[in-house]
Amino acid sequence: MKGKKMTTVINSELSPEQVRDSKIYTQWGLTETEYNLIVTELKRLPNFTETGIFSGMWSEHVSYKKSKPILRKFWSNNERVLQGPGEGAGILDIGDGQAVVFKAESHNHPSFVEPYEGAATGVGGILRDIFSMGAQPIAVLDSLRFGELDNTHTKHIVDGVIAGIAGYGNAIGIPTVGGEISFDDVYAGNPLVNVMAVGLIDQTAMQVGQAKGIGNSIIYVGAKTGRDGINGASFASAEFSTEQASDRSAVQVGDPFLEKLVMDATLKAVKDHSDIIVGIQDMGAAGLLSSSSEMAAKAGMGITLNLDLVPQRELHMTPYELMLSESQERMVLVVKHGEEQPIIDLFQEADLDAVIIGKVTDNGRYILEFEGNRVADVPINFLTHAPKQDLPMIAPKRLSEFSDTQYQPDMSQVKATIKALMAQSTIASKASLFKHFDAMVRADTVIKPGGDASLVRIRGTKKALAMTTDVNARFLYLNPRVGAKMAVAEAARNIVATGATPIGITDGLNFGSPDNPEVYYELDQSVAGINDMAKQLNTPIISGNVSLYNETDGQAIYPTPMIGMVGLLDDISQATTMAFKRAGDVIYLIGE
Amino acid sequence: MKAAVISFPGSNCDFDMLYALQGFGVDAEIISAKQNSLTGFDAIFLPGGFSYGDYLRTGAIARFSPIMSAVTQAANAGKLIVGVCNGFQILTEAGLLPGQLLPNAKPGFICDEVALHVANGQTAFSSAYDVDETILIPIAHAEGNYFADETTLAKLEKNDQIVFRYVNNPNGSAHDIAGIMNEQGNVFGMMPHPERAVDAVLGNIDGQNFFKSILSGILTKV
Amino acid sequence: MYLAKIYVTYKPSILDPQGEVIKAALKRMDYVGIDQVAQGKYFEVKLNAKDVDAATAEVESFTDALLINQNTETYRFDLSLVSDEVDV
Amino acid sequence: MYLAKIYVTYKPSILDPQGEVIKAALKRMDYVGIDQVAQGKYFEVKLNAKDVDAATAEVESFTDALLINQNTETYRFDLSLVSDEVDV
Ligand SMILES: Nc1ncnc2c1ncn2[C@@H]1O[C@H](COP(=O)(O)OP(=O)(O)O)[C@@H](O)[C@H]1O
Repeated sequence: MKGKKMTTVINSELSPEQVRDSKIYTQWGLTETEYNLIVTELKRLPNFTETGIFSGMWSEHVSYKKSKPILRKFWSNNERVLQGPGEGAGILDIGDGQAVVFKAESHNHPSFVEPYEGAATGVGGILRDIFSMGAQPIAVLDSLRFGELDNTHTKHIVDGVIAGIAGYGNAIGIPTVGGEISFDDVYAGNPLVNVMAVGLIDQTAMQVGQAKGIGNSIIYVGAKTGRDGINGASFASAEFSTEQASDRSAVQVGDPFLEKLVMDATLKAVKDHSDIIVGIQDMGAAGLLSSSSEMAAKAGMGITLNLDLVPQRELHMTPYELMLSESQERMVLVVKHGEEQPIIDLFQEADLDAVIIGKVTDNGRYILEFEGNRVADVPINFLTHAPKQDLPMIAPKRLSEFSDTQYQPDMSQVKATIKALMAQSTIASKASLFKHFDAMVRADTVIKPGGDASLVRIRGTKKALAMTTDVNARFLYLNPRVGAKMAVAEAARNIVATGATPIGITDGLNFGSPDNPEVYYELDQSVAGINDMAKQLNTPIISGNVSLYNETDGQAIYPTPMIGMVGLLDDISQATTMAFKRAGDVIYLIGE
Repeated sequence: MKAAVISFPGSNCDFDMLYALQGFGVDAEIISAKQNSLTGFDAIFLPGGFSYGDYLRTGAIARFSPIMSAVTQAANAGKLIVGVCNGFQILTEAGLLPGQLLPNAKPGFICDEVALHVANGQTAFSSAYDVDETILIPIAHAEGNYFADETTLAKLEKNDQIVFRYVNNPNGSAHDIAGIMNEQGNVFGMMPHPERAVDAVLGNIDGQNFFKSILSGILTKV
Repeated sequence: MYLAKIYVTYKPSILDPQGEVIKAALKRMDYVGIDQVAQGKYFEVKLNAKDVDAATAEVESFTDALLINQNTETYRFDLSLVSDEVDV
Repeated sequence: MYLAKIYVTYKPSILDPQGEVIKAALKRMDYVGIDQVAQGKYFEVKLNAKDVDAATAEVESFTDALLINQNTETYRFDLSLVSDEVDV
């Protein structure tokens, strides 16, 4: 194939002094203060690779250093919660030894740059979060925001995103059972692509992402590593400017076929070898780096990896690239020392790479070896705990400026107004879009897209799970706290409309730049509002995702905390659907 | 009756098919496409999905799986072979059924429930339906546009090999073809998914008679 | 090592819906001169073979067997000798 | 009338899942000499243009705009003058 040789440029790494003097770390998102903190802690200058891994781990996307103080306030405990925030996904007890696992994920920036692959890899990523817990994914939902449909660019993004979700979800064979789509010009330069996945698990099979036990093996599973989305994590944590549109690293391309093999093999490994698997984690943001370091940090251990052993798709990859690559369809397993073979055989049987690339240590250090050299050696706790940032917040001026006088609709042209409303893209039927999603594969979908919430039966029981995604960001723009309460309430109403009882929430917090005190206020108030309503409904927030810096040229999106809610229906024969069933039935209006 | 459901890498309706068969009391099991024998099975089902990612062409790579020589043998021995969706695509690529499934006339994946007309109710796959019955069966595909040259189509018509036709053609299929069988009447493929329409709780049971047809056919034979 | 560039197109009698969709899109985008669009597939295959005849036979064999569906597709290819060094 | 033959391939660093799967299939089918397989797209576009420069500009413009994805794909093309009578 034609193509430039790309060896020389990439291999010429800067020396530690050059890193310091060129301040290249600022391009990777580290601040001056953070860099100095690293120098102080290490008592030496970090080399190129070390600087790179700190920039990855300390990006907002991976560390949540800016949002954490607020996320901590989430209420995430009740009698059903088996796993709250902190793992790949949250888990709720649904009785009979079974549990439901769910989480949401955003792929906003990638989907703007590359709509098809951005959305597709979003689905791939959230599914890995589910099956890395040991759960069988049973459904996908989405929550999408685009600019108004009056220009070809937005249409291109919409078509690409829809095709991407369909392309990945349909092929891997997990039904896309529901979601929501709306259009508003604040999203024109910053579309939102949130996906949520729901899985089922036997409580005895629950897995966590931890690297325990000295000497245990770190096994790399799945696709080979290439230069995809290098620095994607820092990229996702930076604002967009339209001029920058060409400044992007290689886009991640998804391979749902490969992920299907990885998913089936992982679930089989969990089922057949739960006694020798110590931990599982998918490689998401900041790839191998964040998955391996977080697994070790959670277990209070250290880790040593030999990067020469990492399966590679491209030639001459540097340690920096190997660690930060966001190539898709990859997982890390921690397996008991000496008992790796059955696991390796199982993956190889499915034609997948499964390679021991390192081991768990007790020295608390994150050590990387490459071509006979030690290219990184840093304390793991320090690496995985970005310096916290307490950001100022202030109520946006507009909130006090909104007048209290009740809006008076103009009722003179009722018919014309209703017609105009129905013609709005946000209100009109979305069937022409969601018909591209296979909503029925697995043959468990009781209520398909088009209803209030979707309903998926649990085979072998009388039970079913209801699920929905909702938020009306205009309400949050007017009042973040009340708007967030309304989003949770709307989700709950949708769940209840199927006959199910709401049991828990995952969220996707899409906001502008947290460095803007007004945006930070919106974030804080939204979380408070979600909490208020969640406590009243007894629906703990067990997982979620944060996407900040959703602004283009200084224009932030509306505060858009997507609420993903799951409900439990004990007896599927009680399920209700939206349609009127019979002429002559009585119609009631309930509520105030 | 003993049935095999072939699982190709990337098949994703294999369990749907298995559960549907088991629901009718059939002794069914999943057989990996890497195996090369199908002795002891009375009927063989190739399920839907995206075998090998549907890369290159749907079904093109799966047809070279080790199991396919056993499928061909079974077909020649007169066993019942049923391909649904991707399974149908594989059977045409393998030459066990004529024609080919091309991308939908309006490109893109469609998931829907569509009306089918039972064009031939005298087959091993349709005998439980009423003659001229119209049924509602789910579809979910991007490449379901049945193509064959004029001679082949004429032959299919003449021999009554067309078993199901779309009432409102969703994908551009020639002669509204939704499902066909071979001349001997033992190899059958259709794009719609009858296995998604067998459980009352899912709101559609129009696929039940498809399975009942196959069962009664085999039971009378055995 | 040989490099085969293989061009696969639909046979003339086959309707090419993707080509039609692209043509319509180009027209909408004001590319008024467009007369006809056909979409096909393109493969680059590197293979080892003892000489050009062997390489030709190999390419024809696997293209017929796998890369095309003879019901609807046809192909042509170019073959060239390339150095063994890889540069993906 | 001009005929543009446009060959689209992935950029070198982009994952090509199809190429990998096809390569593995060819190996299983005992084509042992296969070293590398890449799948791309191939377009044949007929267009009217006043001269070859205009045609070249037009092809580059619509290929960039629609036929390829500039993030992941790259292309080359040949242009030739053809008679107006059609038969693709
Ligand atoms: N908005 C949120 N609400 C609740 N939990 C959250 C939120 N955002 C992130 N989390 C939790 O923090 C953990 C890390 O999230 P994230 O970085 O998105 O996971 P991943 O590494 O899989 O992308 C997860 O357990 C997630 O559920």
